[in-house]
Amino acid sequence: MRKCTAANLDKLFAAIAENAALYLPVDDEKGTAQYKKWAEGTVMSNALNTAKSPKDFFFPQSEDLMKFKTQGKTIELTDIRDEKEDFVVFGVRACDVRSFDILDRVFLVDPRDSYYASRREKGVIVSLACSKPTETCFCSAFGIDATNPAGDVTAWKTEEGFFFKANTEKGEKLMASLEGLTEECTEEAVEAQKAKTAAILEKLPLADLDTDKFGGGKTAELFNDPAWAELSRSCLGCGTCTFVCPTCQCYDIKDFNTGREVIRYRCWDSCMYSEFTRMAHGNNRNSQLERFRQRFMHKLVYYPENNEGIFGCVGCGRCLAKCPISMNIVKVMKTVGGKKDE
Amino acid sequence: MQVNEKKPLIVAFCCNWCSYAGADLAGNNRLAYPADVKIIRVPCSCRVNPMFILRAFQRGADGVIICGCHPGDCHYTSGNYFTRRRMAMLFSMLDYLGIEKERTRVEWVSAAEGAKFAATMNDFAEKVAALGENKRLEDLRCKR
Amino acid sequence: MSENREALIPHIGVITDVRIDTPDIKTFRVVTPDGKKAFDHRPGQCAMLSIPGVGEAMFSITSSPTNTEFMEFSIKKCGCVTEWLHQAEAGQQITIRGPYGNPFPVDDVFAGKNLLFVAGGVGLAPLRSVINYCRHYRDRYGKIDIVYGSRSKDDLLDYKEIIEEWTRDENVNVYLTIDREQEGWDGHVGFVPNYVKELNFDTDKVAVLCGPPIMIKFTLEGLKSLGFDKTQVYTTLELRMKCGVGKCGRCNVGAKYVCKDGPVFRCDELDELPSEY
Amino acid sequence: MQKITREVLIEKAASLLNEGVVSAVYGWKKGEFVYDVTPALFTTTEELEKEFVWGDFCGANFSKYLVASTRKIEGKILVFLKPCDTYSFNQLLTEHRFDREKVYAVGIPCEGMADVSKVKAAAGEGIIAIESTEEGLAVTTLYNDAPVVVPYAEALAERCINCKSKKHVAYDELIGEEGDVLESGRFDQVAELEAMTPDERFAFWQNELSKCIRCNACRDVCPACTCEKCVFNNPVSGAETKAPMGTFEEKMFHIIRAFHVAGRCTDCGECSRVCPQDIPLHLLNRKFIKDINTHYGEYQAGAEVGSRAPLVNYTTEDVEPCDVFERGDKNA
Repeated sequence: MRKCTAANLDKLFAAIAENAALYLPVDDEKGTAQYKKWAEGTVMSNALNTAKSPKDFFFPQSEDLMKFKTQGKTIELTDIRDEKEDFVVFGVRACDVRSFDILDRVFLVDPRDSYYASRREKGVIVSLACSKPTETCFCSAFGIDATNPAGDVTAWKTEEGFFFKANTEKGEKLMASLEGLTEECTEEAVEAQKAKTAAILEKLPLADLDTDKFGGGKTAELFNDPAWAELSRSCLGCGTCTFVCPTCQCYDIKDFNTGREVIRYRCWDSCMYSEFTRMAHGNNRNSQLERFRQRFMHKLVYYPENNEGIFGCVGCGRCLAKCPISMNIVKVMKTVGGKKDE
Repeated sequence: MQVNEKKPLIVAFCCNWCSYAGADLAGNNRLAYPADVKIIRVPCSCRVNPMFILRAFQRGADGVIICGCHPGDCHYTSGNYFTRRRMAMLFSMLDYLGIEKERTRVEWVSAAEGAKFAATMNDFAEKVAALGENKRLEDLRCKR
Repeated sequence: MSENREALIPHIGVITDVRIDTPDIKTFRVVTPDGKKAFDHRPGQCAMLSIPGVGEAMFSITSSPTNTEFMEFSIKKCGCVTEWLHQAEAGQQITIRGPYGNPFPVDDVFAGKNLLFVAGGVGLAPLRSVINYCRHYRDRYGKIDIVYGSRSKDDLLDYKEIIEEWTRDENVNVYLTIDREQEGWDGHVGFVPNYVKELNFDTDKVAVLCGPPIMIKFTLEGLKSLGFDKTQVYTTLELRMKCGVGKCGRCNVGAKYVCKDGPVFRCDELDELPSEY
Repeated sequence: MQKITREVLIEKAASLLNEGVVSAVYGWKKGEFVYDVTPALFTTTEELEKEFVWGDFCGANFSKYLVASTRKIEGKILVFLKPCDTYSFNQLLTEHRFDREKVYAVGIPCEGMADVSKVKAAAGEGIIAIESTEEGLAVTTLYNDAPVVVPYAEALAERCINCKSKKHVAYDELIGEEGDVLESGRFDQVAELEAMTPDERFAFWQNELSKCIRCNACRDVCPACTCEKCVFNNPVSGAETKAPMGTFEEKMFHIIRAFHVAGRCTDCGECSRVCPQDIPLHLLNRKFIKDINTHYGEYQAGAEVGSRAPLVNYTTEDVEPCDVFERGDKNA
């Protein structure tokens, strides 16, 4: 384990930024944390987490895929992906680190999504352990340890400064490049913080959230649960939950005609949108109930069914904070399938 | 060094009954106005949806002008009165968003006012040219 | 499957021939610009065709894999992409990517069996590839029965091929039907599900269905009444797709993605899925 | 702190349900925490007693839900309306979006709603309990031993600080006393922006609108946005864009959204409340309202049923578009 004193932090950031683009959470003028590129003078946010998830780094909200030029009857195709430079994302929380694993299981299975894959290769993740979880946190329900996140490098922030532990080859390389700014240290301070945070995690209001009702193979049991109707009744059908979610990965591919050429781009889409599954001969999810159910069944049943039981939710709590009508996965988990327990 | 002297591209929505005929008259009388004014004929100036105007800017217009019959002379009695309100509100909003107000204009041009049409276009093109390229409502994908 | 297949970037394809099948269905022959087949496929698989600026859509490959020269797509005019395609002429380039989805189990489950194909309307398109595959390797399969129906005789797809090739094959029986009486038609008149029941097939076969959902529903009931088990019946589904590779999240029925785990499903497998298709 | 209690509302709802006057009740349903209340439909007294809440976080406006639910539900629906909600209610009636006969509207007084982000800013993260006291909201968090009291004035949502009216403009029955239309400073911030230079204004909006993630929550929650099919959902409109591509699309979306509700927007403030990126969308709507008031005479959408919205109206003496710029904008 290596330590960087608070006084050396800016130098550390500068050193990282020398070799790669460094992104870290920064407070905006309203005090909301968002990932920003580091520049001299950038102050890292103290917020628990960013408003938008860091999935943008690997799966941006919109990206150009290719370009077509048509002339008469012929088409010329050019791959126009932007070759991203090496980059470091600093301060990713445990929940969001898990979300990358969840996305990997979608984008990196055959046939591999090379747009996603190349970003994944170029990015180094420095995670940051939580010390002040909030009431909307429920990552522990999905087996995530907020005090000891994964990532290429794990960081802990205490009053003394930052503590780092490399977990992967990429992480070791990064830490090696920072040797002059860090010093070898014991794990005492980190262990103390872990214990303190663990005690808070136990006290969280959502600490006892139960996932047993869900998981692969539960489709038949849960699909026709009467609770879906009431839960989805007030749903506006907006895409807030899906767009702030670190694991939502549905996308649309669309063409934009600039007048000279056609750009085919990919952008996030939401299963909550009424047009999501509309096709020429109809729509197989016509009501908001069906669309709402799809989102939660996907995270809690379909995804684990296809991915060794891993849930498609990381408990980051963004949807709890952002849903316009305060309907969210926690309320769904507490209600759906509940009748059987009684 | 060659200075890029890109001429401003102007989209003019002209109502079929007055302004388009006015443009025609300007042409018949050989009154010059910039070739970069692209006229789009609409049945009435009130056919112009705010989206049309924004789309024009997106696709590379540097200025958008709407021409209709003089108030009171609308072929459909009241179309241009609605245009007047809508465009007043829309242009005020664009101004509020910091988009140069000289890039948008509404002008009433009758079928007999060929000279006014040409003069209006010349004046508008000049004002827009002074502002330079439209940067604030541009869509980079549509730029070269 | 080739290694490191690029998921979203298509090949350029050229439409070399457009055949007018019915008033709203045309069959397009597609090759690469250098005149080859764009990729190999198995019977029942699909491909994404697109016209830049119009859109991309999934179509079943109607030509048999045994055709090594080109691919064919029978396309009914019903949306933006298909409407555009219907206006296309020979020589037009489009984009094509695939193959997607699971094929029919022609080499294991179907091998040595008697086969019954039931299709309605443009539903013949995905079946034509299997039928021709089985006809090509005739000795691998038992008797083949084909029941095909459409609204009218003008709406029968591949009519020429059916009459000139299929009906002349040994041990292949073709039963055609149309919904309503029509001048110049002396064949069977009536809906496909009823015809299947009337024909009273033996249950010693594997059945493959494709057509409008309502036809599939009633044909399945008909087959059940004849004594067929759901494990003997296969069908192919269609839902909205964007990526074709199980990532865009739109064509799933329960935990299954039609583009990846389908489009071919055995009917008892479908029963386990939620009724959302 | 709200003047009426939850019990009063439950009693009213229960008696109307039991008398058979209404078959369902729109109300706020208790969440996991104090502040995350969800709009819900209650059909039994038991449900009401168990889950109905009324307090400082019941901001959701039910008016728009009536459009769909009055078509689906048999019998009358009881809806509780805060003063600002009644304007949306009237506006929807003006546009014939639902059948008035199917609704039983109960006006309830409102002392203003709290904004949870302001509460969090004042009391810290990790809220486990909030109590409404005389002094303000007493907030208990995971990290405070004793509750922190946040005065109401500090916790109030922006739209409530600038409350335009405590008067109910529509109801079948009113609980509590009738309030008055208020003089508010709701256009002050619009005026501040108008007084800036175009460059400053551009920078302000560029910064705000670039945060947009196109979740469409502002549109979907808006009681004035009730088109059966929105142009931004219609693939053949050419405007169906799902992601902010560059900077144009987000401007386009927000200009069109605001323009489409211009003259019909009652300034209920739901758009800004729901925005996950905290974009001050109400400043776009208020600009239109302010302009309309200035040029076409004072107009409050929803103040009365049947009034003609200013943008579907005209006079022969209207101001010319070029003259609209003549006010305020001294720097340009």
